[in-house]
Amino acid sequence: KDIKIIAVTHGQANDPFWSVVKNGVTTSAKDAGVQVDYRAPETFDMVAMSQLIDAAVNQRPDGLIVSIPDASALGPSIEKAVAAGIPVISINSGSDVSKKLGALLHVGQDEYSAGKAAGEKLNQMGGKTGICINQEVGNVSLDLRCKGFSDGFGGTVTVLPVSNDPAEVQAKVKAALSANNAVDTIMALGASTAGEPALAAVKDIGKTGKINVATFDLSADFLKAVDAGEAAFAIDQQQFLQGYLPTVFLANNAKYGLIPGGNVPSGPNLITKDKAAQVVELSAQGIR
Amino acid sequence: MADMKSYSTPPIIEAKDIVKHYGSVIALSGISMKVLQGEVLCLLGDNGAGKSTLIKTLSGVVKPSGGDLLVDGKPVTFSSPRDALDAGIATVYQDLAMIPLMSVTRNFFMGREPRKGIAPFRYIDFKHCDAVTREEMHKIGIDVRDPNQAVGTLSGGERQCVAIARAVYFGAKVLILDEPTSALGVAQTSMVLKYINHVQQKGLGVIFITHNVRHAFAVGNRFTILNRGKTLGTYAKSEISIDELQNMMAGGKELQALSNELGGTI
Amino acid sequence: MADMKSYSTPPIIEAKDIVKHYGSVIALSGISMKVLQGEVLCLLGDNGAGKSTLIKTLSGVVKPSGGDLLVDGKPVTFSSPRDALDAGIATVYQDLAMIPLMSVTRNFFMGREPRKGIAPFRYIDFKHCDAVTREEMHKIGIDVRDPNQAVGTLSGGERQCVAIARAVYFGAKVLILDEPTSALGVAQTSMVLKYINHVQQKGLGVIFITHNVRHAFAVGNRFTILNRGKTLGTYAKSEISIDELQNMMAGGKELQALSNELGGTI
Amino acid sequence: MTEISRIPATSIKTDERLKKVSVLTSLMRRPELGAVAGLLMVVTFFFFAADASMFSLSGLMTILAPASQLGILAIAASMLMIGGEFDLSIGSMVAFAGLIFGGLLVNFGQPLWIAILFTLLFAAVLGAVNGQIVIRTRLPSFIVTLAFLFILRGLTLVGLKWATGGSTQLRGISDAVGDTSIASLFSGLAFQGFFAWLAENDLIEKFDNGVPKVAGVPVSVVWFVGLSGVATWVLLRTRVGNWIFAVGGDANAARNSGVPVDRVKTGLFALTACAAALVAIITVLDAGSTDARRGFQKEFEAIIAAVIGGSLLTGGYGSAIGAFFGAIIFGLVSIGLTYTTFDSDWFQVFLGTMLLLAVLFNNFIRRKVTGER
Amino acid sequence: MTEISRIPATSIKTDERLKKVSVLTSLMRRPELGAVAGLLMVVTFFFFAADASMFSLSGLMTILAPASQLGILAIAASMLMIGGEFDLSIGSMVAFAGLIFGGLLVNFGQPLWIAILFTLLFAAVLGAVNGQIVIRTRLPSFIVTLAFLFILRGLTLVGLKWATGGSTQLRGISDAVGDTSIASLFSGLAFQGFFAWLAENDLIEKFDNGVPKVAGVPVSVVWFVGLSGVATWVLLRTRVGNWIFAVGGDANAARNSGVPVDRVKTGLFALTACAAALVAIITVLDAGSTDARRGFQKEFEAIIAAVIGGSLLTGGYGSAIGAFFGAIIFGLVSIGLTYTTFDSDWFQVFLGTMLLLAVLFNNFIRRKVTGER
Ligand SMILES: Nc1ncnc2c1ncn2[C@@H]1O[C@H](COP(=O)(O)OP(=O)(O)OP(=O)(O)O)[C@@H](O)[C@H]1O
Ligand SMILES: Nc1ncnc2c1ncn2[C@@H]1O[C@H](COP(=O)(O)OP(=O)(O)OP(=O)(O)O)[C@@H](O)[C@H]1O
Ligand SMILES: [Mg+2]
Ligand SMILES: [Mg+2]
Repeated sequence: KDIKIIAVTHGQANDPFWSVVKNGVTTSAKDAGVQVDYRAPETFDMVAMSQLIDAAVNQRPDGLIVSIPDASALGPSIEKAVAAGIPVISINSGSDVSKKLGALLHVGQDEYSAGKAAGEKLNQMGGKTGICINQEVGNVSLDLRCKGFSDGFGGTVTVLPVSNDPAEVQAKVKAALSANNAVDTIMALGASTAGEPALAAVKDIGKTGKINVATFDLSADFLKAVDAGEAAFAIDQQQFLQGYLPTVFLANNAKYGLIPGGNVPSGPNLITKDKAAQVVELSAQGIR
Repeated sequence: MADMKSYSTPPIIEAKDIVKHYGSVIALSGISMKVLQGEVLCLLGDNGAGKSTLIKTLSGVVKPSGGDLLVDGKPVTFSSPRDALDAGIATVYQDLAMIPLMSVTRNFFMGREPRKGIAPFRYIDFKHCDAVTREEMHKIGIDVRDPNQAVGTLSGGERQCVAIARAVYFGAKVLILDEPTSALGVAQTSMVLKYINHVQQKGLGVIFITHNVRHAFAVGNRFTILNRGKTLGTYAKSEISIDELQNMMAGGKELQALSNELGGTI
Repeated sequence: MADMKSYSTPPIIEAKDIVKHYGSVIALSGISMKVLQGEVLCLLGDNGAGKSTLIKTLSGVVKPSGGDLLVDGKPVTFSSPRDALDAGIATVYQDLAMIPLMSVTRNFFMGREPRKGIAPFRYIDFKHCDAVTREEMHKIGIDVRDPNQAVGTLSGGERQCVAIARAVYFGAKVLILDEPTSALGVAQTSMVLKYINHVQQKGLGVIFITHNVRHAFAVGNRFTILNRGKTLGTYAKSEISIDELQNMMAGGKELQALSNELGGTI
Repeated sequence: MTEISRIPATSIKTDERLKKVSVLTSLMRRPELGAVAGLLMVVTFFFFAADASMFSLSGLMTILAPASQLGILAIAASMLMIGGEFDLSIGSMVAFAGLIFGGLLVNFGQPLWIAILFTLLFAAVLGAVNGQIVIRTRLPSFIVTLAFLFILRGLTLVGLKWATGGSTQLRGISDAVGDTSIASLFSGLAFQGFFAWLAENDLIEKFDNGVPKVAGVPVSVVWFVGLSGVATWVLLRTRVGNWIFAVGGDANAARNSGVPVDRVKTGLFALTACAAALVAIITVLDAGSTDARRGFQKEFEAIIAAVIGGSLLTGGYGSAIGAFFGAIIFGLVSIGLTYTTFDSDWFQVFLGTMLLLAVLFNNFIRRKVTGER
Repeated sequence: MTEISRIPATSIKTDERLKKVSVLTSLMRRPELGAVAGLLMVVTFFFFAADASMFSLSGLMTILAPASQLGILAIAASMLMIGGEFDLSIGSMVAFAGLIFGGLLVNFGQPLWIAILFTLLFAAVLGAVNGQIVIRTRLPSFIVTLAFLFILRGLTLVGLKWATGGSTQLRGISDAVGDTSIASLFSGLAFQGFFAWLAENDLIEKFDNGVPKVAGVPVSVVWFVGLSGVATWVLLRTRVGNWIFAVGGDANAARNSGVPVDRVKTGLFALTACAAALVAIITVLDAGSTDARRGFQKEFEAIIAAVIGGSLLTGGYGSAIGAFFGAIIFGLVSIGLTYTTFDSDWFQVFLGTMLLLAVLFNNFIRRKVTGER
């Protein structure tokens, strides 16, 4: 019988971060010779996500991979899966509740501590006044990234809500920078949607290098800027592994009953000038 | 036919110096008229004279920019057609006030649906409504194929008949008809004229707008002639002949030549 | 007035056994008629008889469910009103075909805008268009205050006049008028009837739909009477009197009694 | 919109200008029954393309749960649409009502029934405000409710941060509610006893431990079905229903005929907002939490469902039953894909294609059957 | 919609039924000039609430750049809306056209001018397909283009993954374009020489190194202004413009008068798609990359801008200049908040309130001035 694994996450397939997770899932499925389905609600929608988990449980897969950005909303559905005897591995967010809900283990690193690590680093680099560019306010994982950054950074942090439109992001960042000259740090919550336009905005007002720009996740062009010294660093959660590892684990669990004994932290990994160049190509292929 | 009532009872409805501006357009510049009980007042006038605008002020559809309305001698202001309906003024509009997508029955009873059942569960008895619609339309000379047919699929005349039958069925103190006969066939026209006669005899007042002097003369008691937003005068039936009326309506234009040319049969 | 043309030239437009169903409604069940050059054919009939439906098939607005159309003796099928216009059939619809939100001028020239300038930069000369509109409306007896006024703010009759003036201005081989005079005042009606006469004398064909037998008799050469989707017959002016026509139109209903009651003036 | 009810046979004079039509044809004339054709097509598709578990009892429940939540919104939205207006703030209202509801329970420690009543009342007032602005200013409802889309969404964010002290997610609602019988009217499963009995008698699947796989019908489904019934009755049988059609068909004509246009519209806006609040209450109780993104784009989906169900965007035409089927089609398509083996990258292509095919098929069948052209 | 052009004075007979109106009143009758009132209100607000740098030259350019991209879409959308139809697939079309354009340049190594022409052509064809489906099936354009919203968005994702081997971002476009003069028609800044001259003569601010702070006007702004001009001329002065109003006002009446309704509508759909493709080309060249989320919800914003600008959702009424101002208002409000000291959590509340106030003010002023009620 074919081994079938279902992954339900809160990140859409066209989200740059989650598309890498999905690549991890599919690559791993190929490597392990199992069948895998990746599903996510159309927007950050916990109600819809719990319904997707219910639908997945109903198909009795040999393993279920879930992200848990809201334990209250998703908990009952996950518990139902566990009760139905489906092995569950949680990824990305939810490391704190994973065990309690009955998941076998958690792969990933939570957004808050990644943000905190980045904030601390940027503070060390001399930052005092920062802005956090959030391209999807209300998406809890992004909000947590901002909050972590703000807590780690220590100085004043303003959140700049933007859309997915690069022209608008660039304009807003430019506006924020010219309205407040003291800004010396920019934290973007996505490399291609927020990070690249932020770099362009900094360049427009002639402050390249004077303002530290960092981002969550990777994109080839942002990494090039890191390499060129125009940007500070990019935070890599190595989310490819968040897709790849659980799939392999669950495949082995289904085949041989094998499962690692504890959680696997997948990041964070700060990509700075010294490492940037080697990552560019992999990022362009959606692996990092 | 009673020709002129005594002035002991006030007019059912009276307009004094009504003025109406639409932006920069002056549609009515000071019109006065009145209707007594049991009387048919014909409003005559050229296209664009302001007849429809005048009756729209009487029926609460538009607010006059100036002037007074009196119902039974008491000044009133209508803030919606509902107010006018409640004051007993029923109107058949030239542009019909009908919803094309809705069925004949639903249009017929719109705004005055009869209901059955007890408080929160009251419903419309459509069986009864369909039957009434069918019957009332039949009275005016139209066989409705199916009272659930959408009004938008009726012919121009049939639609006009729904509007008239509705106003007639629900009765009122004053019935205002804006060019009701213009789209009607011979049979339907006779029905409407006969009906106006009937209503008048019951002691109600009627305001009848038409371009057809013969129709006006057949049922009217008094004739008010409008021209370019002003009154040209009001005449009792005894004071004026059909030809004079015709000429006044045309606004003094040289109609005779034309009429002759076409065989004098307009 | 030429009473009947010789049959050497084929009719400008001829309908043979036209059938039209709307879903379950049979609006026309086999109607035939023809119009010769320089002739006014009057279509008469009760409300809902199918007159408008018939002329809609002639002008390409609806496709007949069966039957043939011939123009100048050659069978045609119109897939859009544009085709009919191109074949020289101009129509004034009962429901007017006018855009309420657009200005009088824009409506007047809709679909046939005159242009100036060279290829990609051709534009409408609105100065000229406004002047033409004003003039043509004046000819039919309406003073347009402002040709840029939206058609929706005109009175019923004024709107009708725009439609007629437009059809007249752009000319055609056959002019179809669906109840053009129903909303018109005396002066405007005379203008229209006079114009029909004029068009006919130029050798064009006219189909004239009306409920007013006097108007019909004033300008018509032949009279086709419809009833409930069928033809009751076609009569030349010499073959029938105005009273017979009146009675046939009413579909044999007892009109006399009514008419008498109201003073015989309908 | 038109009635099917028959006149007593005696009063019908047969008219030679009327063709005989089959019952099928006259049924297909109703706006909603076209949507049934679309539904059939979608079901047929999944019958061949999807895993068999989709059509098991528990599979159907996983489809009905989201469809019913969307459906409650869609029914209200389609009534408002029939009345000639839009409400783009429904989705934000779900989030905002969720905040109010959650805040009352958690932050103010109110009992459940007060929280529910107050949330519904509050939504009704907000909806009425929407309506009054539209009526008074005669601005298009599109732009007015769009402003409220932003405002309510923004207030939700601000309010959540205030209520939670900085987070965008409010939790702990299950604890605050405790065990009350009122909660079971809005969350969890209905008819559990019946399903247990079915399982005992081996009429439905059960887990090895004897618990039925499907322990009941989600309460939202019961609300959904109930509301469609009530809405249909109101639209087709009552005075208010007649007014709604009239107001949407031509507000001026309706006003001229004495219909209280403004009251009807205000009521419809309040109703739509209440439907959003009801969905908020149901989902918040079910999920035990609420966040700033709840109901995101639901206004859009509700309008889609109403349009699939045959309501006209321009008003005056449509049905509640149509919205019912529209919501089921939408739910079926969006959950159904997860039962197939298509790659999720293709999800949107698939969703779009199925929507298009469903309405095309509906349209095609209706024209075929009724002979329209 | 109505003309301002004057008839020669001699031909005007004064009509006693016409009140004298001021030039102001007659100007305010035009749909777009209401939007100017809204714009004034918004500007006044920011003048007092925002940092002065917002109204510096560079601040204005910052606002104009996104406003102009939105504006190009809004102008096309408002023409389509005047023509009585919607296109909800504009936003997805921006992403899809971006993919086609980028793919041609990067994956197929085509020269820039071929890529541009082919992208525009391709978009026009897709738009025309949209239009043909709407016309043939007589389904509402809302539902048809909604299906395309999903389909195109989905195809973009699939195509991007295929083109990049797994990523959702296609890059390397700047390298593929190289240095051609065609590129400067679609990206970067215009009038750079003029601005350099201004800076030299100390007429505008410059950086310490002598480079002007604003080196030129974004090319998209030039397109935006140009297109508004052309669209206005077409709508007000040409035959096609008359047809567009007619088709949207009443498609049946227009058809009966001989207007080629289907051709006009198809053309408008193609035009809208081309506008989306143009925005795609501009943004892709500017950003040097394209990704799966480009143009997300732009269809929505374009409709908002058109409605703020006075276009009627029901068709037949509106103006391109209105959409022009609508786009600027929207851009001003959404960027403006960053210049103020408001907490950004309030962003959406602020956006909604300003939108509402802008249209309310517009409405209020128009009624005051024209004496409508
Ligand atoms: N679209 C339609 N759907 C269904 N029935 C229709 C439709 N259009 C017309 N009918 C029916 O066809 C019949 C003929 O209508 P038509 O408009 O041709 O009448 P008419 O002779 O012009 O009447 P009138 O003098 O009142 O204008 C009417 O009974 C009408 O109800
Ligand atoms: N909403 C409006 N805005 C501007 N002008 C208007 C409006 N409504 C009516 N008018 C103008 O007011 C004048 C009077 O119109 P009204 O409809 O009262 O005429 P009428 O006497 O009923 O004519 P008809 O016999 O043709 O129906 C007309 O010249 C018309 O153009
Ligand atoms: Mg009138
Ligand atoms: Mg007719």
